[in-house]
Amino acid sequence: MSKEKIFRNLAVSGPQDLIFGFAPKPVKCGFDLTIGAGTVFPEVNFTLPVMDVSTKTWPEVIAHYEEMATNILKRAVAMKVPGIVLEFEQLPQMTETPEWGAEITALLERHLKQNYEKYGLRGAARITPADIRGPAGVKGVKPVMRHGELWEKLNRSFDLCIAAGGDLISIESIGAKEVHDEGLMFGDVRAIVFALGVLACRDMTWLWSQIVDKCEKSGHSVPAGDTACGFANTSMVLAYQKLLPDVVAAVDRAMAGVRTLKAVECGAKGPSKDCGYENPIVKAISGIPISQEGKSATCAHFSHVGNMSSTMCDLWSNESVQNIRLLSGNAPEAYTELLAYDVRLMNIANEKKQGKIFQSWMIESDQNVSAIGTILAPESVYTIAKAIVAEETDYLRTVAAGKAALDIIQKSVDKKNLNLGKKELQWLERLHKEFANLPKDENVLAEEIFGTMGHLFDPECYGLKVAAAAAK
Amino acid sequence: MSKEKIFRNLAVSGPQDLIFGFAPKPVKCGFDLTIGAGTVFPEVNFTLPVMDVSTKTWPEVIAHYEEMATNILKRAVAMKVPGIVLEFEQLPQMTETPEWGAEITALLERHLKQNYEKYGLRGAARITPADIRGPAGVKGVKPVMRHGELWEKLNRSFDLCIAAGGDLISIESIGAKEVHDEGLMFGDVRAIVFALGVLACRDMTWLWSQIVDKCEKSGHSVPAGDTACGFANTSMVLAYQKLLPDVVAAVDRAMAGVRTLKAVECGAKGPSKDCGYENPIVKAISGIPISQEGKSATCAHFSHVGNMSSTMCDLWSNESVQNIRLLSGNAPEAYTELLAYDVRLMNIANEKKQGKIFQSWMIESDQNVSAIGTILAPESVYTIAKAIVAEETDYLRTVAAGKAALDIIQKSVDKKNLNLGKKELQWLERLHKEFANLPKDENVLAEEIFGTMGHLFDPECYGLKVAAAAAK
Amino acid sequence: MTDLKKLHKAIVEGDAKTAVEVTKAALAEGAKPLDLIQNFMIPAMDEVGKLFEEEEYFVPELLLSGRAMRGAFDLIRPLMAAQGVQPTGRVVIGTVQGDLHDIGKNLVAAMLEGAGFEVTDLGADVAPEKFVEAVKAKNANIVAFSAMLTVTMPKMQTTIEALKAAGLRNQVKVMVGGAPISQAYCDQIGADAYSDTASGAAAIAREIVVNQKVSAQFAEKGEKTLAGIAAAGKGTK
Amino acid sequence: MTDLKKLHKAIVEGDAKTAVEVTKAALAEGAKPLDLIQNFMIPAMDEVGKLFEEEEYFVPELLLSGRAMRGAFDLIRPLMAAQGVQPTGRVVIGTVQGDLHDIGKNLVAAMLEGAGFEVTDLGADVAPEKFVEAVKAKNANIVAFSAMLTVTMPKMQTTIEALKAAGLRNQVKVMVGGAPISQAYCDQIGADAYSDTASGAAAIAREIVVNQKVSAQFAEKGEKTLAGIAAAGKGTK
Ligand code: B12
Ligand code: B12
Repeated sequence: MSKEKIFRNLAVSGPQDLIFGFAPKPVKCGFDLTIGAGTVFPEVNFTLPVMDVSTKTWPEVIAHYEEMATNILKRAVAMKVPGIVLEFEQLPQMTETPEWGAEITALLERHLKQNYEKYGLRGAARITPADIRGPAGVKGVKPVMRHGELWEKLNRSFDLCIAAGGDLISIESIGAKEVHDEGLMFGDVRAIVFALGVLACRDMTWLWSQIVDKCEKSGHSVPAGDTACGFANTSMVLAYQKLLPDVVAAVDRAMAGVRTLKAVECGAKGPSKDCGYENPIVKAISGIPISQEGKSATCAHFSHVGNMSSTMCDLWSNESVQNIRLLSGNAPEAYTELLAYDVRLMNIANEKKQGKIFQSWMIESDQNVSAIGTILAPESVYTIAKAIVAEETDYLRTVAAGKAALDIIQKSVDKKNLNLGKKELQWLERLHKEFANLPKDENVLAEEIFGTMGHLFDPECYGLKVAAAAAK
Repeated sequence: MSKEKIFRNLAVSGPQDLIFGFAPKPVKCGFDLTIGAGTVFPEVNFTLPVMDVSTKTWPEVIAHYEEMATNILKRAVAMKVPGIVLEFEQLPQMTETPEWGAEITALLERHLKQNYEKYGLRGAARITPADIRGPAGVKGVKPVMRHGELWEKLNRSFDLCIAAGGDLISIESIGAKEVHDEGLMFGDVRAIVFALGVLACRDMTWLWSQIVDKCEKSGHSVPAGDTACGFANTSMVLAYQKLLPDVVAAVDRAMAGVRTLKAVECGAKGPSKDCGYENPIVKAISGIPISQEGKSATCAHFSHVGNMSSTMCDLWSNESVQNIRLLSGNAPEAYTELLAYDVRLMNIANEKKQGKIFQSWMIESDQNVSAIGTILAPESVYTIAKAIVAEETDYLRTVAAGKAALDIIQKSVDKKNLNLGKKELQWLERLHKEFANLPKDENVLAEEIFGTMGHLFDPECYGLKVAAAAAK
Repeated sequence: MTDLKKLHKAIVEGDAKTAVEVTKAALAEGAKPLDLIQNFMIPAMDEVGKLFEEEEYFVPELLLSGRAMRGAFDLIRPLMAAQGVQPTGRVVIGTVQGDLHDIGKNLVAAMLEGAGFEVTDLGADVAPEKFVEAVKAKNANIVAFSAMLTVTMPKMQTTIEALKAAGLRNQVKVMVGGAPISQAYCDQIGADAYSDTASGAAAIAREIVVNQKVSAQFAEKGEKTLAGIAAAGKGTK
Repeated sequence: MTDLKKLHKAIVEGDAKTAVEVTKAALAEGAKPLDLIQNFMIPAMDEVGKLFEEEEYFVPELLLSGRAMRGAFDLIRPLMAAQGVQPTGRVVIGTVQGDLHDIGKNLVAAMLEGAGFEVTDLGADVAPEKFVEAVKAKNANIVAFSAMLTVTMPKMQTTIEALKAAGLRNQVKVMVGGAPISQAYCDQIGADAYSDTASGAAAIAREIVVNQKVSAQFAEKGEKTLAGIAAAGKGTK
């Protein structure tokens, strides 16, 4: 188990050092691909159309991945991209049968190798097994996180994918989702903070020290990083559908930075995963390169940060699109060309030392449209990152991140930049109070939440001892 | 019949005046939408998925257009776009039954009206009947262009769509396609020049003076403009598939500028149609606003000018996408958000007086990747436009455009900016010779081509008298 | 006498404690259960529904009000059952097999409860047999599937076939939803209704029940269902 | 004696005039038609095909070579027919009803001709009945549909049904293509083969014929078809 490295100060000296294409600690991986050394690369994520996945349909599944890999890399070569990352987000069935996920990993590596040898195309594959632990969301069943058949399969999936040559290993881990979801649904801020600041950080540490260990032993695979998709994307998508307050989603996203940073504290090298909109905070603190997604990922979900999300990206992603036919060709191929043109503009701006000008437009595009946009601007990210490293424990760092985000939003509202509706302002008021009332000692909060939501989670699965709080 | 206005000089004083969002002669149309007055708007084109169009399926067709209009405008309001153009490219069946095309036109106008009244959303609908004349491509049948049942239907389609309140009227006219296609297939430069410079210009004049007349009489509909899709998109797509030389497609595109300009000479006001990559030449000469498409239209076709095509756009389009489901929602909705984010960046750059910086990156992105990219850069466009207005007749202007494009490509090759393969350089050589040998007198060429391709076209359909050349 | 307007206020403000207290007191004073439901509880939830529609209320406020109403209704349900009053309808809901996305499904379940339906939530990753079992056990008249993955959507069709095999297809109306689902897909797999929002789901469910499009056995007790009562209350029966 | 290498060179350079002259002279000097085809014309077209594959040749060069070969072959066809030599196969091709896009289809037709097929090109906007008529009249063994519009693609299926109704489905292999077409759509409508390029189309057509997957009536004359001859020439029969 690798020892945790806690970041006491930031990897950048100010927001001016946060720009797309450059990361303090570039990562070399795959076929001669160096991420974060001054060039933004496209990250193309491609998935299956509507079909069943079973032993019977497996040949058809493979045929789809062959076609997608062929079309995407043909397009990449035609577009003369400087390099490319293929993301294979395993669907649950492919992690439940680890051999399936590994077979597709090997297929992708073969295609990358061929194109590298034939055309000199630099590339790497990111393999993202599905976090099938729990199982999450099954009525009356407390998710089982650190043992059991599902964890064994996930564990084996990592091993087989690494053995199959997977260049970058990632996962959208869902430790503490059961508490966080409930917290979001009922607007229970204390439950949300506890889930992210205590439970999730513990699960990340337990999980990522093992992933890092496996990768280091392989001598090839790079432990790339995680994403708070199950937490802050849930709140972002809900906020986008006006089902949750934007300010709640913004604070959730800021706090998620602490949880996603844990992977790096355990030894992950980056690029942190595309749907982690909190990655800029991780980059500011740890210096690792990050993948981001925005306007060119509307095929997967909508958001109010389509341009802001490209301000500090080292990889630019389409999140995910099915292998379906458009008028030009298949969707993965069409999105490869779109991403290739997007990154060309960013790379040229950097070559002409005008990256900051481009960034300024991206910021102005989204900064005052939503609270999430406000807290993801480089300056806000830097402020939140500073507040985080000033604290000792995961819990206090999470609370600090939340408070920092609230102050940034409040300042922007006071300066009439961000104008929030009546409801949102009421929630902003309430969040200030809630964060002010949070206990200093996380054990107090643990007992409280165990009292109200003890039926949802098993503390032992997070290595947490909770004095059996008197049933409320 | 409105009199033709021939442009003797340019609407701009130099390439520096050619920038996205600004056109010398802005156009006011639809629901309080002014195009070309400093703001770029998205133009969303949406079409049917794989289905039959018949009286039996018509209710389903209408349901699709209802859903598309609702989703697109909902997204536009959510994204707070400054304004929007909906493009309805009629499918052949909808022009063959003119009432169908008009019914959908009225549907779109209703949706635009509702959203204008409820949310203040500025918008307009561009209606593009299909040029069903000919019919084109039927073996051994010379296309009938100026009379006959197909022309009657197209004519009636214009009338009904204008009566239904269509804001912007366009068409992808195909006059002379039968000769141009043959010319492309056999690399017959003389046939290509004749088709574009003589036949196509005559058809454009005949057709567009009638369209302009109808629009002026309506007091509402704006005659927007044409596109050389059937000519220069055919050669561009063929060149992209390496089936035709890039230099041929580039020269074809430059010459197409003269043919597409004819609509404006007849009174069209713009915005010229999205898939007319030659529109910048039309803008430089006539000053009208133009629609363009590129990287955000890879859903419809691929190209080497994904960024160059946005350098001078007043509308930014996705060309066309079917109403199929992606992971986020339907494709038209996903592309609306993508286009909205693209135009936000362009508009912010202009607001900060930095539009030219953004344009410089777009130019550098594609200028030296293909010959088409080279001739579509603002400087090249200006040079080609100047060469055109210096000539008197359509034919000589077409030849001049071709020669200007060849010189621009040659200079770029000599300066080692554009490096073309051996084959392409051979074709460049050949094109220089072919253009040098073109007769000054178009009638000489007319007789020659009538001799070799008289079996393909009927001169009378273009109002052309050709002395019955002795059968070769 | 207890001021029953406080019950309405407690539900709208999501104050479960007060809602339960006021209901207990009212019942003790002999208030008629039907009156409590018809004139206080249902109007309160309608107001909550409207506030949610107008984006005045977010999901937390909606669910807290739902919790307050359920708290009060639990005191009344035994009395209602005694008088033969049925819930608006009985729904079985779940995310289909292989799919763990449950946020959307949870919202739909909450909205259905708010509309007076008895909801049996099977959670996520639910095998076809478990849907069949629950529809039988609960004598449901609506079954709702949620899916978020292109590779689990086909399980909706598998589950419909399982219902057919068990002879239950005609007992239930099938509702489907989830980000990648569409009306076209709903029609393609032979489901009965689709909506892309939780409130849409509740509206369709209510329409199914009120228009007696549901199986006969609820028909004659139309006005005795919650929705029927609410409709009677508003004279829109 | 005429230097026959000039025939090979004329075809590769797309010089129809010389190709015709050299063939005429050779035949007059008693050259054997089979020899002209096997050792000069087919190798020439193979070289052209390779140049096209390697993007040395563009479509114009390809079609000019095709025209040169057809010019020479027209002199030989009557002699071949007399000896019972059949064309590699007989193809009927067209863009389906309602669709006027024909560039892609024209390329496929040209490539098939280059591969020794007898091609009947019905043009664009071709009604199902016209395909049926041509397949019958030409005794075709391959029918090829092109479509570029989502709203004309279904006509491919309508035309396949028309072939079935006319009892011709088993006489032909059905090939489909065009930008919006995919292998999945090909399988869905029960067509036999799909390709997204013109050269792919020719390769599939040749494979269909050479592997005798075509209807019996060509089977026994396998080696007598152009492709059979070419294959024999290369010892890959
Ligand atoms: C949050 C999220 C997660 C969370 C789930 C949290 C949770 N508790 O549900 C976590 C992190 C667990 C997750 C995991 C994965 N996910 Co996920 N996830 C999402 C995301 C971003 C949002 C989904 C969401 O919660 N939306 C908010 C709710 C409110 O909206 P909704 O679900 O659409 O529901 C509304 C309507 O649909 C409707 N509705 C919903 N259900 C029903 C039912 C009925 C009957 C009716 C009438 C209406 C209705 O009402 C709801 C309210 O408005 C989506 C993106 C997207 N486009 O949705 C990806 C997405 C669905 N996930 C995806 C993927 C690939 C995965 C993983 C495989 C990734 C991985 N390898 O780890 C795993 C698989 C997990 C599993 N075993 O199923 C892909 C699916 C791609 C595909 N091929 O289909 C998506 C589209 C994202 C992407 N990558 O593009 N995911
Ligand atoms: C050029 C073009 C035209 C030209 C056609 C010129 C011609 N002679 O064909 C003109 C201007 C006439 C035209 C008109 C229209 N078009 Co158009 N057009 C195109 C464009 C840009 C290129 C097509 C092309 O020539 N490609 C070059 C050739 C070489 O490629 P290809 O056709 O794909 O063929 C290759 C392969 O597919 C394969 N192949 C082709 N056929 C076959 C057959 C077999 C058996 C096999 C094995 C292989 C095979 O081999 C070929 C060589 O590699 C396409 C865009 C696109 N995505 O393709 C739009 C496109 C097809 N058109 C479109 C539209 C909407 C139209 C119009 C309705 C627009 C309008 N309102 O005017 C009209 C309708 C005309 C009609 N009645 O059919 C849409 C279709 C949208 C939809 N719903 O399906 C497209 C996709 C463009 C867009 N707007 O997005 N069009």
